Amino acid sequence: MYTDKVMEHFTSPKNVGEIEDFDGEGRVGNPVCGDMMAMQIKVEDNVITDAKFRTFGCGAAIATSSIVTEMAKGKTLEEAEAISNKAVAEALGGLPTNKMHCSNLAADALHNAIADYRERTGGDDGGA
Amino acid sequence: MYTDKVMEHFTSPKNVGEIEDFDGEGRVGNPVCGDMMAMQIKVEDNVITDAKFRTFGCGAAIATSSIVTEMAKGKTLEEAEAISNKAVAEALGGLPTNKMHCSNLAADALHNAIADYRERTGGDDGGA
Amino acid sequence: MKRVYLDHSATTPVHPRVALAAMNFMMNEYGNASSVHTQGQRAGQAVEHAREQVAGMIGANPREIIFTSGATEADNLALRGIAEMHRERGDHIITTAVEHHAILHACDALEKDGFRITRLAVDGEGRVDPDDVAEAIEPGTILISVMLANNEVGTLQPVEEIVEIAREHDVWVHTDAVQVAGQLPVDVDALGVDLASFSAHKMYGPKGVGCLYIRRGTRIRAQMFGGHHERWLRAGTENVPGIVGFGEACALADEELAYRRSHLTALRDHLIEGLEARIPDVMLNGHRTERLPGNVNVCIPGVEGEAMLLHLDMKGISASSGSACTSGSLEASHVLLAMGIKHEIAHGSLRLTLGRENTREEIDYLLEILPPIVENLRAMSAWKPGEDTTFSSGGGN
Amino acid sequence: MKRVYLDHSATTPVHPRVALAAMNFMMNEYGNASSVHTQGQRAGQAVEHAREQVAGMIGANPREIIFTSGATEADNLALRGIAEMHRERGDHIITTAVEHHAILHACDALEKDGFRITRLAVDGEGRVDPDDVAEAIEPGTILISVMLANNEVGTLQPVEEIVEIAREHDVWVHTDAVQVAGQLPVDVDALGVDLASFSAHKMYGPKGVGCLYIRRGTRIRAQMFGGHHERWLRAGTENVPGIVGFGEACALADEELAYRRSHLTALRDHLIEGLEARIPDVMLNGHRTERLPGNVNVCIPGVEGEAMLLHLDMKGISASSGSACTSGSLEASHVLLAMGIKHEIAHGSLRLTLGRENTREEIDYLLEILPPIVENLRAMSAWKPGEDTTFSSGGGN
Ligand SMILES: Cc1ncc(COP(=O)(O)O)c(C=O)c1O
Ligand SMILES: Cc1ncc(COP(=O)(O)O)c(C=O)c1O
Repeated sequence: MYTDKVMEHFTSPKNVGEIEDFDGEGRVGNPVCGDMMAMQIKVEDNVITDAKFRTFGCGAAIATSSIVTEMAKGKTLEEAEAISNKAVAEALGGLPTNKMHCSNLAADALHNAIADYRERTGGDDGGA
Repeated sequence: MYTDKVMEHFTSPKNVGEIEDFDGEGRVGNPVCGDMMAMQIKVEDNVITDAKFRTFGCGAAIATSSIVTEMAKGKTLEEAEAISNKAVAEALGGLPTNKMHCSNLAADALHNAIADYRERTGGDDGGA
Repeated sequence: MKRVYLDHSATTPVHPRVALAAMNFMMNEYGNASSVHTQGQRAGQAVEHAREQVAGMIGANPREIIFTSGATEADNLALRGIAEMHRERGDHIITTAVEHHAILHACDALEKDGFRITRLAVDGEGRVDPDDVAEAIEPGTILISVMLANNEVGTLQPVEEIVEIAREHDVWVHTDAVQVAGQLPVDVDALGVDLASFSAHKMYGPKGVGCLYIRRGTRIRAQMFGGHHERWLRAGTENVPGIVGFGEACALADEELAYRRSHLTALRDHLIEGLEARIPDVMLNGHRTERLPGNVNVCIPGVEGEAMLLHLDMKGISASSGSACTSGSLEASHVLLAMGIKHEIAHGSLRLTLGRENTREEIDYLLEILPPIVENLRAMSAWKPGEDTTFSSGGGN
Repeated sequence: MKRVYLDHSATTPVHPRVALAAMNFMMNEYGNASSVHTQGQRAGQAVEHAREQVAGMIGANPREIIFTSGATEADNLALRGIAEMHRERGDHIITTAVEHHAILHACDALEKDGFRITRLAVDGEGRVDPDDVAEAIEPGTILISVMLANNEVGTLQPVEEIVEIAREHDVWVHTDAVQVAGQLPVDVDALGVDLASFSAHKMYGPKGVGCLYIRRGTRIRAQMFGGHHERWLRAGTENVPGIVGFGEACALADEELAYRRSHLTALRDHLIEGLEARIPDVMLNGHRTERLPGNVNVCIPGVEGEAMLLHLDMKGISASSGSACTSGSLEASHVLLAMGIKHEIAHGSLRLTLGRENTREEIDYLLEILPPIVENLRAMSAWKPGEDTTFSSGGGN
């Protein structure tokens, strides 16, 4: 069903948890789908220095959450905003078709966190 | 499919053939059903002294032909007329349901042969 | 790693006696049951012997058994067979919201073809109220289809009472008895149903074979046409190895039923107790006692089902969340939702269904393995039971 | 007594490799192909592997294969699936008078439901004329179903030519390819058909499994509803052992096809020659060369078929008269009648269908056994070929 890469991120997810003094947070998903994600980022000089997630969801939801935090770290906000859900799926070696829509929300969560950060800072670069 | 008794009469049918100077003949069946019988009897003093048959047909048709000639021999015409198709099937230990209708015509053939005899003799007892 | 199989409601291992019988009819007695020759006749006799075994298990006459390719076909044949045969008499069918998809989707299709379907609600334990059935009956009602036991939560339905009501109104009753056969006695006369579906692969028989019981005198329209097989009600060369295997599986069920029932009940109760003792907030789904001996179904709030299954699988445990048929889908179980369970809780269901070969050690292994998995996933979850689940896009806090 | 099996068109022995594969998936890999856990996933992968094997045999894409319980189901699914899906487009279906009953009786049922059916006549060798197909097409025609080879007389039909005509009128074409698969190459693209039916048990696979090939883009309505199996086109827990066995049987057919073809053709021609040499007035039914490698069908005037079969059976030979499906009936073969053969001659048909394991010695044994049986039955017959067959009751001569 899942690729080895998905199973790797599912069984040993990276960056699980919360950032105490996060600069932005994104929350996506809904209970009907059964996938809900919360992602927090730390931003310094327009660069994402840390990212953590908590996810309620299936194997795909957890794996995409994990890999997107890895992909985001060290990227500028603009670079991070360019990460698509499709790119996340590709980085995992693909996802089952029926998981592409609902469980592949991690990039959305990241984008929401960045938007939240921009809102808080009024578009500035400084930390929260 | 068939009882042992049917198979016995099918594999070693009794009274196959024709009677050279028969007193009555009955022919029943039709090519659509695939069962056609010709039965000939010899009558002496109102008693069937010989009966022979030729049959084109399935196992049931051959077996019923065979047993009915056996049943008829030695019987008075009235007794032989009382032999029903049902009695023939019973004497064979039963026939498959789908064979009861079409292939179980031997008693009819016998009755026709008796009718033929009566017609020839104008109802008299004498030989042909 | 020796695996622990706790998914018997999805399918069962084929019993060796059954498999050997099937094998014999594949390689040695391979005749077509309709053929005139000895090889065909032997196959035909084996089919009739199996028909007696199946009928024997449910107190039916062998002539009332129509072999099918499984219960999905039997369910569809029952519903559409009655509907199409008796359309002038009525166009209304009553069923419940918790039926197997073979029933529910067959009903959806009938609805498209102009029939009217009433899908009755169930209570919090998944049971339909016979009074609701009585109320739903109208002059145009021709059929009521209520399963004998639910495949997800194991709840037994009051089918006998429903039959009594239906009889007063001259309405046919079908029951999907798939999950009950082989676990509890099924007697079609005691139940009084007119039609009942069974599947071999849920009771240690082969996949791809099942049957529809049709009470003598009940007329239905065939759904597959061709040869004269199965009294003209189901064409197609008889699946002799499958049918023979199904017969053996029924004979086996008869022999073992008392043992299975007590063995499964003991394991089930031990498992439920263990889960309730070790997993905080676990909720048992379905009726606590009026349930299948082999069924345990729980919701574990704060955990998503598939994630649990994957972790269990890595520890060698086969289980399911919802039914096997819906596992390809992302929707929460229609059964749990119908029982009034919220989506986010329903997504965290775990179904453990026990079989004749399971042991207490296997259950204890599950009870040891599961709690840390739950703890781990709960710690990772974006919400905790009781918390708000509004995850509208954007908007940090 | 070692039996001589000459009834391969009715069904075939399951090849040991196939039976072992099926056995493995009954006893060891028994998971439900829809389950999330490893045991389920392994079963699911096996199903997909089998789908590739089946698709490979006929040059299809695996996504174009829908597994069914056999060809009867596949035939019904094709006809009713197209008819119900495209009813607004038309209500007219064209088929031939010599199709298998799975097609003919499905057409009868569709006729009852308001569709119009044209059943084309055939020539004396059982072939349909493509020009007749062209003439039968009308604006309301949605489907043409013509079998690739006849199961009784083995005659091959000009399906490619029919497809060309159908394409001009945008009409779908279905072919029942059951008897051809495993004997001659089948390439769905070369044929150009939109739908094609196959059955495992006619090609050394298990009974109870088959498939419908559905060309990508061709939409049909499912006939069995339930789970999401087979791309929503055929619900029901996958018959994994059966499907895996079918896949193996297809792989085996691919490996052996050239050998089978020449082996069967040689045996067939030897048998036809032998019959013609030893049995006076014997008539070959069907086309002499445009026929299945494994099919011999003759009429022996003055002899009834079942009587011949019973005698052959007692000598250890399994054969048939008409098809296995009609052997329970008393009617002469609809195929032979459609070919213009008289009832009393058609009742005397003998079908000898050869398989991969048959030997020249077995054919010679048949050729030694049959003539005295024929002689004996002819001597007993109430009529001789050429004689009047009016057997009106009564009236001696
Ligand atoms: C209650 C119930 N009905 C019907 C079915 C369908 O049976 P089958 O797998 O034989 O098609 C199942 C299992 O899948 C079931 O659990
Ligand atoms: C030409 C043809 N079509 C369809 C069928 C039906 O196939 P099945 O036995 O798989 O239902 C058969 C054999 O019975 C056949 O010979």
